[in-house]
Amino acid sequence: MKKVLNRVEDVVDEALEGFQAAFPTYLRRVEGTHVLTRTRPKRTGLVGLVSGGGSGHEPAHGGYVGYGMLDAAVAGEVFTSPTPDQVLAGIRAADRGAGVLLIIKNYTGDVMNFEMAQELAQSDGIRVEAVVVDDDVAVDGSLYTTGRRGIAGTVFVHKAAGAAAEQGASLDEVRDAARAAIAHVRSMGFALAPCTVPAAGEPTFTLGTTEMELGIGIHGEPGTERRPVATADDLANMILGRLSEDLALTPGSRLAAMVNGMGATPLLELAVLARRTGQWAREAGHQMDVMWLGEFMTSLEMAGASLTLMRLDDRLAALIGAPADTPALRQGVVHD
Amino acid sequence: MKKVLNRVEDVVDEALEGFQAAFPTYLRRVEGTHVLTRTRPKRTGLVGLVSGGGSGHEPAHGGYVGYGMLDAAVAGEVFTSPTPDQVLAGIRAADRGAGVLLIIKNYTGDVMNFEMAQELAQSDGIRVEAVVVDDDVAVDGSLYTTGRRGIAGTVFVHKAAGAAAEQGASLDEVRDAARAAIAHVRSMGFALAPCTVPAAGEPTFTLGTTEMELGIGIHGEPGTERRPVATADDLANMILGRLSEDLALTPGSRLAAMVNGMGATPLLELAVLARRTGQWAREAGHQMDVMWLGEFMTSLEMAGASLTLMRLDDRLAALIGAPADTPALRQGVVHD
Amino acid sequence: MTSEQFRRIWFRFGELVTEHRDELNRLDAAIGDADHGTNLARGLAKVAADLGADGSPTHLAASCRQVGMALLSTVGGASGALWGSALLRAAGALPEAETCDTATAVAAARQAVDAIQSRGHAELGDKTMVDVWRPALALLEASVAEGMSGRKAAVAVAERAVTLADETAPLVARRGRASYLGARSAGHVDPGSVSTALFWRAVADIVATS
Amino acid sequence: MTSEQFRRIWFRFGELVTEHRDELNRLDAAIGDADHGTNLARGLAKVAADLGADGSPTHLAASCRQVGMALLSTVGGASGALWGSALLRAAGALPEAETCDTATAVAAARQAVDAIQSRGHAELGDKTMVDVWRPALALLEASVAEGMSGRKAAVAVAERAVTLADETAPLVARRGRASYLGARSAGHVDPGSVSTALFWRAVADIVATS
Ligand SMILES: Nc1ncnc2c1ncn2[C@@H]1O[C@H](COP(=O)(O)OP(=O)(O)O)[C@@H](O)[C@H]1O
Ligand SMILES: Nc1ncnc2c1ncn2[C@@H]1O[C@H](COP(=O)(O)OP(=O)(O)O)[C@@H](O)[C@H]1O
Ligand SMILES: [Mg+2]
Ligand SMILES: [Mg+2]
Ligand SMILES: [Mg+2]
Ligand SMILES: [Mg+2]
Repeated sequence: MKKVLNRVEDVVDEALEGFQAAFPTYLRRVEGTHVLTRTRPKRTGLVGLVSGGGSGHEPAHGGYVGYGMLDAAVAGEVFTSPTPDQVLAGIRAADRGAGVLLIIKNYTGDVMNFEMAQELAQSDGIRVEAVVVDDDVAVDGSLYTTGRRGIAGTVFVHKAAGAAAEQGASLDEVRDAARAAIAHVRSMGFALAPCTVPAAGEPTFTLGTTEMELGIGIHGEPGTERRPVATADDLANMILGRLSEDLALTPGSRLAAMVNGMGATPLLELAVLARRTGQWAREAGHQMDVMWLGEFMTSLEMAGASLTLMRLDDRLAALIGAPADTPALRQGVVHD
Repeated sequence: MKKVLNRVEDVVDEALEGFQAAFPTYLRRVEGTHVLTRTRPKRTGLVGLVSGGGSGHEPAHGGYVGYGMLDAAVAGEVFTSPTPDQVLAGIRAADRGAGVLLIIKNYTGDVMNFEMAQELAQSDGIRVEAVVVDDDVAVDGSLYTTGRRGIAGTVFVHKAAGAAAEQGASLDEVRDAARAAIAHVRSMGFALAPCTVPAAGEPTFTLGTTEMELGIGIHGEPGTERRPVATADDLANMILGRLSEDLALTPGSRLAAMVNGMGATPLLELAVLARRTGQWAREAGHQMDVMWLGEFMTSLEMAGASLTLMRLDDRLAALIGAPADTPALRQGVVHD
Repeated sequence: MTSEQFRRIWFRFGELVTEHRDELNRLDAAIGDADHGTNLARGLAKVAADLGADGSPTHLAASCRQVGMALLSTVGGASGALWGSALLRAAGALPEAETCDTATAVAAARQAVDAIQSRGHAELGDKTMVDVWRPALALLEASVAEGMSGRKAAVAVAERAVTLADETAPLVARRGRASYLGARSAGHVDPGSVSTALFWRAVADIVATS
Repeated sequence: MTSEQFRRIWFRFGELVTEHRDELNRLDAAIGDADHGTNLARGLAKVAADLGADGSPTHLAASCRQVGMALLSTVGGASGALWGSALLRAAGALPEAETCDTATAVAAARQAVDAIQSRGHAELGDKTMVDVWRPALALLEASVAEGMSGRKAAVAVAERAVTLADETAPLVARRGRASYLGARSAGHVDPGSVSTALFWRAVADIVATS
């Protein structure tokens, strides 16, 4: 394993310091914790948003702390859910008196640790609601009772709920905006090469030179299926077909799309997927409001990508399009 | 070679379409060319900026087309300079009547092809100036008469010159701003793993499990030296020392820094370099105005990073800090 | 059970997990994310440090709560929440005293297993640590009810736990990360079950020799 | 030289580069960016398509200009600018006619080499294609001056060019991408020199058989 590290045990701690060093106007680390919170907290009376999970998904989640998105991000060890005390510190940092929404990705560890923190915070008198994102269509929710995983679509949920909170919505309203986003977002990914968790030192799986893993999560896990490699267009067609079916899209749907790199796949190649995604939407008669192209929810240096579609109504379209100012996502007018 | 592609020959063309599909409000492709230009051109009478080079460096250069940075980006084949006719198309697209500045990275192919385009445009009656960025301290300019390479520091030059142009500076003033930026910017990179040029199908070099290449360029070339791998802090110390020496920094210098991933190195690890960069500046008594952390000038899926330092005076600080609104770099107030 | 035994069980469990860390990671790599050994080893190092610290509580309930908090705040992942919940709940069944009788210790174990199931919603056969905990507890309760000594019962449970862990191999996971693999999860032993068996071995090692 | 010969030289050069594409890429991989064969092959395919197209010019100067433009707009990189400059300049020395004498052809070659040096600023010994072009031109001029036939001279130059290319191996590059490697560039043959030798082989192949 060759990585840009000092001691393996220190990587998360040092990376958090690094984010703070690079984005001091956005991020501040809550002392003694793995929590990044806004340097300039939102005003009192607005709902706070907390997300997080294992590290290794950067820019998630610290990269989304800022205006229009999160108020605090809680980082666990690489690919390991943060602990309840850490999440509790995040909740405390995010609370501006109007309650806090937890945006949890559907992994057993995340769900349990965030729920425990929720219980602790509630017994402290903080109102806390939670939503669980499960956008990954590769996992069949009806067969496996853990349900679908939360993957890249989570960032659309941050965006939608964050915009609602910034606009002054109540905790219940923000939670409902997040639920609406979750109900309309679907994703699926593939890997051409695995990643190496620093503490493990070895790739999480091995693939032959003509194989790929389809239906991967974001923790270096193998996918739901191993297949021969396919062209970019075939991959996009297949995944977009699955997403479209699961969303029961009818021609004329209004969409937001995300082409998300898993870590090592060059933007040049991701753009080839973006091309087909745009074409596919046109051919299917859909209206593509926005397309996000880049690395939003990664799996260390895994090679591969995920595609996300969100079906928009007027409300979701406005939330996804609202201004945001965070290290990893900035949109809105910056000049006249 | 496993890549997200259709036909290898089509990757650049399809990626350009993909960028256009993802960023329609920013980018428009000049029909029949490999030129991306602004969807909403800047107003008449402002100086146009053109940059470009081989593909494979994404988000460079199309990602920097937009307010406060470039007016046109010209893409060659992967790691291959664009041809003079393509650069000429970029110059024509960028010209708003006040002349055009070419920002060229110092590679023989880029320099010659851009110069030929400059000659062609001048004979068309367009005023064209050119600057050549040579920020890479790994290559000793005095020994090898081609001089230093242009690498990630080029993006700071785009930023500085782009801000000057947006503010209404004349062609000579914009060129001088670019020259000032070039005079004060230095970079150096390292690789832990090579990349694979799609058309070649094989890695550009091979490295043992405990080796790294120091002093790499951005075209998958091996570096100037092969060394045993080092810790993130040792790497940062060594590179920052080289940059500092070359810039003849004295304590109290005002700096902009860039921690740039080459493609496959996770942001988690880049942040560890950012941490040390911030510490190093503090220890040396410097003032770090801004730190850019992310992927700005990549080399396909190479693993590794480069560090860039720019010594700021008031003018450069203002130009680097000015608003920008491009697919890959957005800064400035997006909300109140 | 004495408070001293309780602490030594945790030191011993820490040793065993450290010894088997790579193996646990490998098992987790096959159907999860390769961190189960690392997670537990990190947590148990904290447990050992806390239990060994000057002024650390000597009463059973407080000691058990301390272990639960340490696990909860350092293990992370699914197993951290589960082990943390288990120990915090078990603490409620233990006395604020230096020792308790076998029946009380067994009751605490039942609380632990109940907590794991109410936190994680896993049932028998879901290919999780519950597949060891639940039958191990049943054997423990039956053995003690039959009048077996705590010492002998612990050894019997530890032996049975190893088999139970092995028997998770053919199952298709329905809870935890492994469930995402669907049918591909069959053919691999569940890492959390193996570490649970290590816990019972630690109990047996300490109880049998003291 | 006839216009027909000129065209056939480029078809032949295209064949040779396609045959040696991988080898040229491999040479470029060692001290550059592994694309020299791909670049030239792409450009020469365009040249062949242009020269073979209906209504393509038949006079030497126009034909040479067409080749130059095709190379300039499709090869890219250092070699594209150099070959393009060379052909465009050479076109100026050729007549708007179907044939020219040997002296004119040699004068055009001199223009080509001058253009390569004024565009690229490389001198002899910098480990670039100039290390083949310049001595090859000198040999051509000397041979023709001594009264050797164009045909024989071309064959001699083609043979010498292979040796010249090989002799770039020990040099330390001072121009082009390879220069960034400094001393590490020594021990590898310069790819642009090898493709230049292929060009002279194409010339010899065509001139000698027609
Ligand atoms: N819902 C659950 N109920 C009980 N045990 C579970 C549950 N989910 C996971 N586990 C156990 O946790 C183990 C994995 O732990 P670990 O690898 O530390 O956490 P993570 O899966 O978050 O990486 C599994 O092997 C399984 O035994
Ligand atoms: N300044 C120069 N003058 C002459 N020839 C040069 C110069 N720079 C590079 N070359 C030639 O170009 C060749 C490389 O061409 P190619 O690989 O196609 O372009 P690039 O280096 O841009 O990838 C080198 O092998 C060398 O012979
Ligand atoms: Mg985990
Ligand atoms: Mg090249
Ligand atoms: Mg695990
Ligand atoms: Mg080359």
